[in-house]
Amino acid sequence: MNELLYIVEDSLTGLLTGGIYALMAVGMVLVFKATRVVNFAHGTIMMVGTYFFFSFSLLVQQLGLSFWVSVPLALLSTGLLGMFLERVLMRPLLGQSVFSMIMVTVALISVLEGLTILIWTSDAQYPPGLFPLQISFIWEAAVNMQLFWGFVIGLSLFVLISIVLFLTRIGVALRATASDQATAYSMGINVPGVFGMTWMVAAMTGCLAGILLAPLNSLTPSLGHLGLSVLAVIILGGLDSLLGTLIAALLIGWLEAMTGHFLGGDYREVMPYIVVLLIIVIRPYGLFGSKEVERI
Amino acid sequence: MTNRSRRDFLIKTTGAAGAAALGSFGFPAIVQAQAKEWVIGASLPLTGPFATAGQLGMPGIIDFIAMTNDSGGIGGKKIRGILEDSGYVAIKALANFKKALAEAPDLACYFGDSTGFMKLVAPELNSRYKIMTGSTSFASELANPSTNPYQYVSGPTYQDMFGILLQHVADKGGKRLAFVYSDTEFGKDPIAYGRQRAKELGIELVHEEITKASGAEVQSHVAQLRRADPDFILMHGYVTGVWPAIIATARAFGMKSQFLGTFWAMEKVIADKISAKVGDALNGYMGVLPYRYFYDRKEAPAYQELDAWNKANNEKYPGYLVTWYLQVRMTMNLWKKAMEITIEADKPVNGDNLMTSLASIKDWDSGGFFGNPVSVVSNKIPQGRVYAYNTENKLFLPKSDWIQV
Amino acid sequence: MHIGNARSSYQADEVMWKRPAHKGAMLLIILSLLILPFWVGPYHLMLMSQLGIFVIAIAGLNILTGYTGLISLGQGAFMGIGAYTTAVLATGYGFPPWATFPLSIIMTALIGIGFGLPSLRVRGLYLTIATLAANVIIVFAIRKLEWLTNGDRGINIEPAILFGFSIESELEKYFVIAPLALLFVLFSQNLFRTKIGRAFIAIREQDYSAEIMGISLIRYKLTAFAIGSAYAGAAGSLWAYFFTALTPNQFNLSQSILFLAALIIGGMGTTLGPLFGAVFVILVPETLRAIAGLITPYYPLALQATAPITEIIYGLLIIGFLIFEPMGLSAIWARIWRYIDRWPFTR
Amino acid sequence: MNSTQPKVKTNQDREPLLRVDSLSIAFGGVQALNNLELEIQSGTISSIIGPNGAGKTTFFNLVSGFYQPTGGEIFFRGQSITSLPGHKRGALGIARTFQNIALFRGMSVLDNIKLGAHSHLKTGVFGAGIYIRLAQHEELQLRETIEREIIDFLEIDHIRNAPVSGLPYGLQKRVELARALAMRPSMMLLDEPVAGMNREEREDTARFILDIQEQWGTTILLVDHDMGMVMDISDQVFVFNFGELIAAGKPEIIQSDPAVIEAYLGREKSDISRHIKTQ
Amino acid sequence: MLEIKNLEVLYHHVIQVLHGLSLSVPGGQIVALLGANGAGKTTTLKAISSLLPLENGEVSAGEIHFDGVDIRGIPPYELVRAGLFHIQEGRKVFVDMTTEENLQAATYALVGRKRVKTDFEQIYHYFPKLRDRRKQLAGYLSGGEQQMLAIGRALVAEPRLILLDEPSLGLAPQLVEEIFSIITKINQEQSVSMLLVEQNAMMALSVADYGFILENGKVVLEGSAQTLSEDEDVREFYLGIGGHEQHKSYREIKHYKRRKRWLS
Repeated sequence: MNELLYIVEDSLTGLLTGGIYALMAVGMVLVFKATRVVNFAHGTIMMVGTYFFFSFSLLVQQLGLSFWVSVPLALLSTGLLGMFLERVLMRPLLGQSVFSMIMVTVALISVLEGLTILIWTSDAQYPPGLFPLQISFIWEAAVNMQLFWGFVIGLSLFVLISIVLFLTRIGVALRATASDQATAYSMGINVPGVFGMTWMVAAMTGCLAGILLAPLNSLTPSLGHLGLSVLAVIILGGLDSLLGTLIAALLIGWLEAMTGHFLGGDYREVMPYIVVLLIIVIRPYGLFGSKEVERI
Repeated sequence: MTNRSRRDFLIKTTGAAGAAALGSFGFPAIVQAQAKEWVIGASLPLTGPFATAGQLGMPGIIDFIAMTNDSGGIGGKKIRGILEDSGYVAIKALANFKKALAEAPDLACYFGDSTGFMKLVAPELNSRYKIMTGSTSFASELANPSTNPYQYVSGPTYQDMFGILLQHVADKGGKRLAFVYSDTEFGKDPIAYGRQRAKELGIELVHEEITKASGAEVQSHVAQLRRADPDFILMHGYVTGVWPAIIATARAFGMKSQFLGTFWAMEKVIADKISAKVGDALNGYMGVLPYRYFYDRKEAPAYQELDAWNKANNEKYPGYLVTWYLQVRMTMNLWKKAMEITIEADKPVNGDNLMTSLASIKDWDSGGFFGNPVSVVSNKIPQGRVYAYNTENKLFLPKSDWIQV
Repeated sequence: MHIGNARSSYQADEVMWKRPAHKGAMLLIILSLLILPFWVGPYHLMLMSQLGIFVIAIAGLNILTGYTGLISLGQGAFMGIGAYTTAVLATGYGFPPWATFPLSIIMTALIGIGFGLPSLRVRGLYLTIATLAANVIIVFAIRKLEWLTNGDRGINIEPAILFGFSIESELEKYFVIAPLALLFVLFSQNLFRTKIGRAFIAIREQDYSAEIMGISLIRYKLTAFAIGSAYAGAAGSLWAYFFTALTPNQFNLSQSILFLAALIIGGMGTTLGPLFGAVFVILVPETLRAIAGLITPYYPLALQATAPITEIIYGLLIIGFLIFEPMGLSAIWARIWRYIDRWPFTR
Repeated sequence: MNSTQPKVKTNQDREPLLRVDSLSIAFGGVQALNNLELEIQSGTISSIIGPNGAGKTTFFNLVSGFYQPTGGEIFFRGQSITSLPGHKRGALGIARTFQNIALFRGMSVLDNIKLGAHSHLKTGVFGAGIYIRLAQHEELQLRETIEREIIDFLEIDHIRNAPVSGLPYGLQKRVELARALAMRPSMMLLDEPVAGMNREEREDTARFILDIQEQWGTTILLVDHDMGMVMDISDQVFVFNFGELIAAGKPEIIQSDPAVIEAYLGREKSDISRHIKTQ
Repeated sequence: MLEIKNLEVLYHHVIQVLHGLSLSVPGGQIVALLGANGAGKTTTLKAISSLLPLENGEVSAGEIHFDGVDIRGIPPYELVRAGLFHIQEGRKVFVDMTTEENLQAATYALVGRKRVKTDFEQIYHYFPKLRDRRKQLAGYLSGGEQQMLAIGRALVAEPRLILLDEPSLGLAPQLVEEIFSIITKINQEQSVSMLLVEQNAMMALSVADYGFILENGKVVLEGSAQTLSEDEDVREFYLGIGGHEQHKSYREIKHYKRRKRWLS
């Protein structure tokens, strides 16, 4: 009886965590959709954004302002960082092989992590949580309210991004770019501008995910490595499908929780990678991705 | 030593190391070997997951060199240090070690940064280098003169700490126990012993939770612990991260268990920092420390001396030295003691003689680091005291007398 | 001078080093590899041995990634398999080095083929992610198979005994590693004088076109994985004897990224790329440490800044090379040679 | 080259070299080829013509094994190769060139040609790595054969060591032809061999194609838009339109076929719509 | 309106595709660009519309003037906004977007010129079929409808010059008829100039005012559509009409071998 309750409780926690994973993954998916580049450094940008938040929270505290002020500040600065990285690192490689771009993002992990250590040291930091650490009970299952609100925010943002993407003119520009760069160009769409904007939005969503995650994990430069396990989410979701990503994120969150439940906490971290490997062998285009016909 | 002279000292020690590193590309090793000083090498985890401990511990060795040289060195010779960052990567520490050796083949002592490094270097230390080596590690297998004749531990081993804590649990009538440890060599070191000891004491080990050393997903670990519902939770293998978050989250989950910890995770600075965020969740957190805390220096002349020296030489001195600093300092003090015994006996300074001298230390007055006079037994000093954190006055307060293992 | 072409047989045209200057340079390098160890101290000998191990591992990665175009982020873990195979066989079963070395190679090659299977279905990005996953999984497995590998606590290995000699000093280790490294590089170089190597390059350049030439993609991709991993296995076996103690985290993802970084910096798909790359990734931190030593007096935090700065420099170098010199140091090297060849006629 | 093909043209009533039986393929619901039936006799030169998008390259891709048909069978020398992987078809003797030149750009001309001979070499990995005896001997032998029979024949000796990527378009096409020739194929599929060439280059290529057929009896199937050349050198012409074969026969007949003129020119509003499958 | 002088184009820094190509498009006219596959027609269009860098190509020499302004190096989207629209080969509709979204994408061409419009009545007027399908995914449109959509997008952009690449590609003859009649209509009603690349030379010359013939990246022949369609060579090579009297048959070419031995 208890065991069943525990499974329910863990499942709930897993699904809620999945909501935050979705928020982390959505940035990677957006960037991939627009530019065909999987940004390995997305998690690292998220980590840097969270440090921004941490620093701003100290600053506004000194100025006597509410720490909520630091949230938009952090989002904005991380967004600018994303745009800057796109402009400086990705733009020169436009038209060259995707491999180069991906390797640049891998290298970016080293650069950003090194800079973070230089600036903030690798000491664990504890930025303020947006929501107090508090446990509520849904039926009898304990739920961490930080996680719950993280899930709510993650999900709402996901919906918001979907609305923008599918119901607005900006969404049309982005989808056009995603579908065919050259043609988007010849529609008068500022393709590099779209890239920059995508990177900016991706960095901002990442930053938000980091802000939500930090009170749960504490903030260290290795927080960015979570971004690598989110690869599992986007591969499982099929790389360019938003709905797929959402479902995959929840699934991975839940699977992790179940792995933790049945095999022990230390198996959790390897689970996403096993999923990745299986997906790639069995269904490379993910659950919802489309298979491309190759032209010769 | 004034600020000025401290600066000069730094130029002499580390600056020389850099110059030598560049120079050694050009000269055969023999030429560099003619040193007229004692050279000690050290790898410190200045980056990586335990960077804070490394960065705050490093002054322990720098101050040691400066203070010793100020008072005339050892046996009339001054000390030079070759300090390097290891990033808590055992192989980097090994490279640092060999580099120090290349620079000074007659290295008098080496300070290692981790359990991993100590195990990595042990075989070659035994067969080839034979250099007295201390470290940040209290790993149990290092305190064994027959297998690790050149390594020593500057306090009780992690096993000893576990022994003390488990005895405490048994005394308090604890029935249900859980271990939480990091998935590092550091974290896993005393676990097998702990299991066995708990069994002997009739305590049921209801759960073991393995986490990352930093950035662990605390929430899910705590959920598991909550279900196991232990009276006591013993955490090991952490320095600055994870353990405070686990306690805070567990309290938020309404858990009443008593949390216990070991040396590296008992720093006041960390406990204060967390308490400022989460209130009094850490109140009552308990653990074993071989030394006094620095604020307890009334009966510790060595601490008073450190206080005075730091006031004079370190403009950023906050009036408190962290436990990690004390650990590094104690490790060096033990080496210095061994050096003095060896030189007094007029024996050549080498690993074998130093280790023999170390083993001969009996009822030594450590100047207050340890509560009572201590002896080296099996290359370690098996003494410690149980402290508990008090959020009200922000101090770890003693909960037991000095315990001899 | 490379103006005329006065060779009189096809054999002469198919030799590896066509110009006397190249032959001379080769001879000079080999000679210095023989003399240098007696001149430098043990620390630099250690670096040179480590360089040899890196060169083998990166040469393997070069075959897989540089020539065949299968981008792998798993070379570090494959090296781990080699190292652990050697360690387990040597300490657990008392196998001598001449047995552990080939067995480690075979073992790693087999596991490499296993993890190469996804390459048959996917390529590019997906394969990179698959190898990344393989790396994490392999290291995790090494940690979890405690009964075999002693988990996180690591294994200690007795020094190798070859022909009655115990290989313990840095000099002895160097003289085992250096010739092996040279042999492995030569082997890979020879591959690219024959159909095997050509098939690899063909797959990289245009796999469908290669298939039409009668090249079995399945067979050659797996062969590339097997050879690439075999090299990692050899490097790992040497690594085990070289460091004499193993822990799983020596082989984590950052090691693989380091190898790939070295290959990109050195020049993918070039003969000398692995060598240049290995030299570079070993020299950068050394130089930085030396500089840190020099500036510590003026800026005491320099020591703790070296590691992150090394990271940053690696990262920037990879980015810089990818943007400005995608063929790496080899391209610069070739340019220098071209300049020397034509010297009187250029500028 | 030591082709197994006899140098005289085979009898018309013998089993054709290539035969496709109701071959169909669809991409995402669009029918790219529909119930195609055709036969090619050994030792002939045949051409496929038709507007862009008619399915000519798709047909080549099916024969060389890149696409799996959604229906129908392909027979080569009377044996079904429908489910055979591409590399085995290459080894069987089907060579091809590509519309958008698919040379290995990073390699020299010589290495590109050597690759064509891949399936005829026996060196194993170890032999290759050690590079002694067999491997070395084989490589030298190959080099000699290629020099004598291909490089010389196609008159590309001056560029043999040049990297392919720097060559002009026309020469690249010729190198691709050389590479296909090194496979010692019994059938060559040439996808637009003279596209983008001027009259002189076209004449050269036409001459090479004729010579290849004459010297080695290689069966040639080509796709091109140059009506002049197609009509001049082909023994047989197939006309594709919208994935269907709308005409087949000798060049003279094809040239005057109104359906063909219609499909190609689409000018006069005659009742050609019966040939066209609207989707 | 458009003036190209001595244009040279390199791909991957080495492969030269255009060798000093020059042509011009006068305002309000349709100019046809004819030539074999691989002659460089599409490359010319991409060079004009600045799409080359996407394929690692570059204009290495020459000038391109649009309305007297040198437009080399101006990013493609700005050219579009300045009134130069490129309809690429193969239609290139955004397949997973609806018809209307496709048209909406083209409104980005109006940025900075006028208020972005939201209704596409004018387009539906030219292509009534599209009105019925405006909520459908473009991927499910027939080939002809896709081509109409591609031209429709150009109309949304209100360009002064359209580069039109192979509008007849893969279309049935009646559809080709229809498309070309609309093209002529647009040309006249909207007074848009067009540079038309077309393989169907006869069709192209029937709607064009002037024509250029490309071979090997160079213009080898030019003239009014009338002159060109009466030219014997053009009739033979590009229109497939007329015999080969002037030229020797490919079969008759002399087989001579220049035996050259590398080593001997």
